[in-house]
Amino acid sequence: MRIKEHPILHTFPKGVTVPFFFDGKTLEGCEGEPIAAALRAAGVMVHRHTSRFGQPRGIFCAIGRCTDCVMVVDGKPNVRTCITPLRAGMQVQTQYGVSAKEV
Amino acid sequence: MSKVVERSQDLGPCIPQNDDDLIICRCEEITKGEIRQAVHDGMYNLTEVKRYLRTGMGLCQGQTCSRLVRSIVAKELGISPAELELTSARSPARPIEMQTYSNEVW
Amino acid sequence: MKNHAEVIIIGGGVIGCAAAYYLAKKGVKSIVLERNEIGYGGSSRNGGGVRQSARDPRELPLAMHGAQYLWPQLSEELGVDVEYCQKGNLRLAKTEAHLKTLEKLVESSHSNGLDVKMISGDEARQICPYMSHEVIGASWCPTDGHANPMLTTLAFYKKARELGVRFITGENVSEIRKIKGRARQVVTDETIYEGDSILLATGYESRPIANTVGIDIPMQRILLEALVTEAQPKMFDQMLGTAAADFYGHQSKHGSFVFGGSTGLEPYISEQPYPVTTSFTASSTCRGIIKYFPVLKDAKIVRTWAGWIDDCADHVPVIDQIEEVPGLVLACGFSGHGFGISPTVGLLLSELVTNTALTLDIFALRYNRFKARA
Amino acid sequence: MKRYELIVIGAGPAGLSAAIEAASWGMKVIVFDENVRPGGQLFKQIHKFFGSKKHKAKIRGFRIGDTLLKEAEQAGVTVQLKATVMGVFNNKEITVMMNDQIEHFKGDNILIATGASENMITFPGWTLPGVIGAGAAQTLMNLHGVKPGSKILMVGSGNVGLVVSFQLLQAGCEVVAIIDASSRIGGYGVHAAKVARTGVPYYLSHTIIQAEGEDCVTGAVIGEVDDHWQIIEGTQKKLDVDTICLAVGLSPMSQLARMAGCEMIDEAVKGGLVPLCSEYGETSIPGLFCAGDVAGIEEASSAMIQGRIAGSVAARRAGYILDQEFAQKNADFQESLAQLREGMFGAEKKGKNLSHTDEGIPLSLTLLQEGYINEAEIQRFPGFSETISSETKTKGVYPVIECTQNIPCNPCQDACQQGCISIGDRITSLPIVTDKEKCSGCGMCVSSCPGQAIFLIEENYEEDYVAISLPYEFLPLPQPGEQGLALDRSGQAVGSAEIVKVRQGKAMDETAIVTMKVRAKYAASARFYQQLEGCLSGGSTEALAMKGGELE
Repeated sequence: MRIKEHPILHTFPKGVTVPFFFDGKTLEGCEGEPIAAALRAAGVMVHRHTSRFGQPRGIFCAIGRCTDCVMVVDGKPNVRTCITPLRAGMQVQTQYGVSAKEV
Repeated sequence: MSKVVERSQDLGPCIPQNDDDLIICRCEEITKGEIRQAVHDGMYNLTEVKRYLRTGMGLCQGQTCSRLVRSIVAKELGISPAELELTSARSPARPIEMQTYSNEVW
Repeated sequence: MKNHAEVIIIGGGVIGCAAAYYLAKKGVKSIVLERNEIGYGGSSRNGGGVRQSARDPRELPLAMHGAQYLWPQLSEELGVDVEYCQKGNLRLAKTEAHLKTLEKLVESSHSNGLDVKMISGDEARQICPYMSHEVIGASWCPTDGHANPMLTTLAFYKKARELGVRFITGENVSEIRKIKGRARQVVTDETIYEGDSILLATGYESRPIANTVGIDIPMQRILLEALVTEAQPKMFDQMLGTAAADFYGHQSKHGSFVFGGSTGLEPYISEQPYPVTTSFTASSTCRGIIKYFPVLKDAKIVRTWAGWIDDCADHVPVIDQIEEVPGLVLACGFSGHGFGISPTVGLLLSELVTNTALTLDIFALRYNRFKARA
Repeated sequence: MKRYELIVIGAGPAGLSAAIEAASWGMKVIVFDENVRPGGQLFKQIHKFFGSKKHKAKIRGFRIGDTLLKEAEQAGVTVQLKATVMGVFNNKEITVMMNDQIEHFKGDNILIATGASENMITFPGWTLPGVIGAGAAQTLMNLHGVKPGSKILMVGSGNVGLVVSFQLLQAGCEVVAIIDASSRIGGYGVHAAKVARTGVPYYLSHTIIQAEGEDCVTGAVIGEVDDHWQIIEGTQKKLDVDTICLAVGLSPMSQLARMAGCEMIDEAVKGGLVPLCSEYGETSIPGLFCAGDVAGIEEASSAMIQGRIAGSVAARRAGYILDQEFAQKNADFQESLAQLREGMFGAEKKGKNLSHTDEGIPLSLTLLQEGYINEAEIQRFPGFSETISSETKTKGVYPVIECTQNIPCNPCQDACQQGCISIGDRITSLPIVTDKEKCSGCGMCVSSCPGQAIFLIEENYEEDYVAISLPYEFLPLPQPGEQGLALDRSGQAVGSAEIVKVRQGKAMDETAIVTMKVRAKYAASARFYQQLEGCLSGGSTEALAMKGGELE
């Protein structure tokens, strides 16, 4: 899903490729890009399941406003992944209600 | 314009609609049907609906749903959405960790 | 007459709505006039405590009656879950001085028949394991609790409305008028309402309105603030307070924590046309909370709000039928702790208005109790 | 407490412009923005802006962003990023979350320039992952270089929907359809046309009925609506998409103004609840200003002027500008703003169903309903040279300007060194091809038109062939000698085409000019070129047949 070459912007200034963990699996993303962008590039659509109806949610506004894309990041729930920069080794977990599902 | 609102007016029965189960407030997962019913329960403005159902009380504080809720409530009351005041805006503009909030610099 | 009812209630807060409900239950029709929306004032801006502990002995009976007879049935009675949770109240101490303060309160309440006692820090942590070790002791009242003030107000409103009470919002009351020696008319910007009795319960605003019939209650308007966090996993059920009064609050049914706090600057906040938060109170409250509950430091605050309390000179309310002005019943000056006793107050007001036997003796809360120093 | 003479909230076009203006007069200014990058939406705007030279016309949004940042730096403005303003309090005090703490600041003046947020519509499945705001699509693809999806349904044909659709195409996504519940395209016709000619279909009077999928979007159902917005039974259509982009309008992000206690007004033409502002953007709270979308939805170009106005008013209040100097400056700004507002989305015309241009020419209905101008309609507009369809064959090359609405924009007039193109002083007037004989074929008008609405026609390029030069902003760029398809304005193949020239240059700013040779009879219809993937001339027969075009 990454744009390799863009007719107007050409290439995108990106941080180095780093590994991070998504629900225990190792994925790769670019350091400093939003966690949500790295997940989208890796094909992950579902960020959380809601409290009341258990519905899947993902990226919606992508600018930190709607809070739909929140996940458990390094143990903290409700982290807005669309504006939180990715760092190497981050633990990103699908959020169920307000916490990560117990494995 | 008079702001006087008689709360005992007859809105008629709350007839079920086929899209009543649509989620309107994404954060708190409040449905259209619940909002319509709240109006019939006497919640005639956005603040009362909010306090009654939690619409707009979630993590995003109504940034996504406030207009949607307003149009549903207005329609149920048979008035124009512009006649309904939005719920008040309050600090903090974004969710903020208590630790950060407690750490003040003057 | 369209604008006539047996009782005109001024104020659509939790007190006015509760009174309207209990009156309606007795078959007495009322009209409730509210300037803003239902529950605009302190009714929807408080911390939700339904507490008996640390109450003044003059209002303790009201709190105890509510906790025993009214709150437990309220959700069922009103048909709305008001989120009443009766799992106790911990009032926390971090210093010896705090312990002294609490001991005095416990002694007083206990002698008035309340089940409350001092417990150690470790005992407190057994009840609520998330507390920091800075807590060295607490008072514990197992029959205290909390509820959702917004829902409680709206539930009283909804039920009263169903029972035929007329609620009219957007009505700004400017004056009460006496007709043939009795308070009868309520003048608003738009119209005049008339009732056999008038019940005034509009918080601090009761004062200028009562002034129009020559009644003045010594109280001041103080800005208090509260805040709420995002939903958190279930941690504890108790209502919390501190001897230092640096914060109070609870975890709501929804999972969010609702906390209030004070900075010490409250009486000196500059005058505003409507209650708005200051730039510093929320931070101060957060500092207070984190000292007792370090585990909450990562919880995110999503909203803060401010509200005025109607702080009476002796910090307990006035609930009385005004002798000098027949037909006028006053309920104000709740001093920031009116929510917990609101069902009892509503019940008592319905009794006062209908001249029926009072469930509790409220002589201590009479309007003309204020005397200058001898 | 730290105090500034001007605190700006939001480092978008309005906020930066205000800060630059105020600082250039010597004021102590700080700008706070919650984002990692400044520029607001400018860095997501990769298209060329409308306007005149002084409005930074034909410059791409992100380059304007770069320029503003440079100017801000030179003027000594502090731009504090990752700094979220949490509240606006009494006495023009704000709290800002930065560096994991809360900092208190006071401003003699405060400018709220927080922009807009996207409106949403609801339908079954609208909460599914894969349903996103159009802004989210822009953020992902233009800032982060990640495609928001592969097959996209765009809901909304306003300028945002149209511009983002084009950007999605540029990012390599497939735009399956653009739908709008209205019976008319909401945005500029030129934006609609540049998307239409790539073959993206429009479904007007259509709404989304459902987003399908369990865990994420796997399809969408759309349907036609009647005059009462009810779905017409039997018109349901299923679209194979994985992403649904919502572009159904913007609302001013006026929370901070409300928090501050500004008097508010709900105005449909401004997009909703906005602070009541003076002509200087000052709210009911003295010294508290609003500029840009937060004061009413417009475009970045007007936001920049509004910012300048607020900045200069603040400078006058603080005694940095003399009254007379200010009066002159303000008059210039107000005039410049008025120019932009004269267009079809200006306050007077916004939301109205226009039927004629200011010149009295009936608007193209096909453009409004299908997204492209039909061949017959184009002939009534002054940018069209009637000789194309006539028997007369003009030698040489000349421009055809398919700009048929009153857009506040005039770079084409400036671009033509030969004086073939005229708009006049009123920048919303339709461009006129005045003297096509003078056209040198340089192509500067083609690449400078922000609407990509100018084409060069060279008749008699070869016996029975014409050469059509068109703006091209996609990859891969066609190569001379390459065989492909000539598409008409609706994106239908009309015949085969051969690329004869490809021009690029710094002055053209990434808008390449591709010249294709087509049969003379397509001179008035061929407006786009489509490459044939993996097959050159030999394979074009099948592709053409599939597209329903005619083979030479």
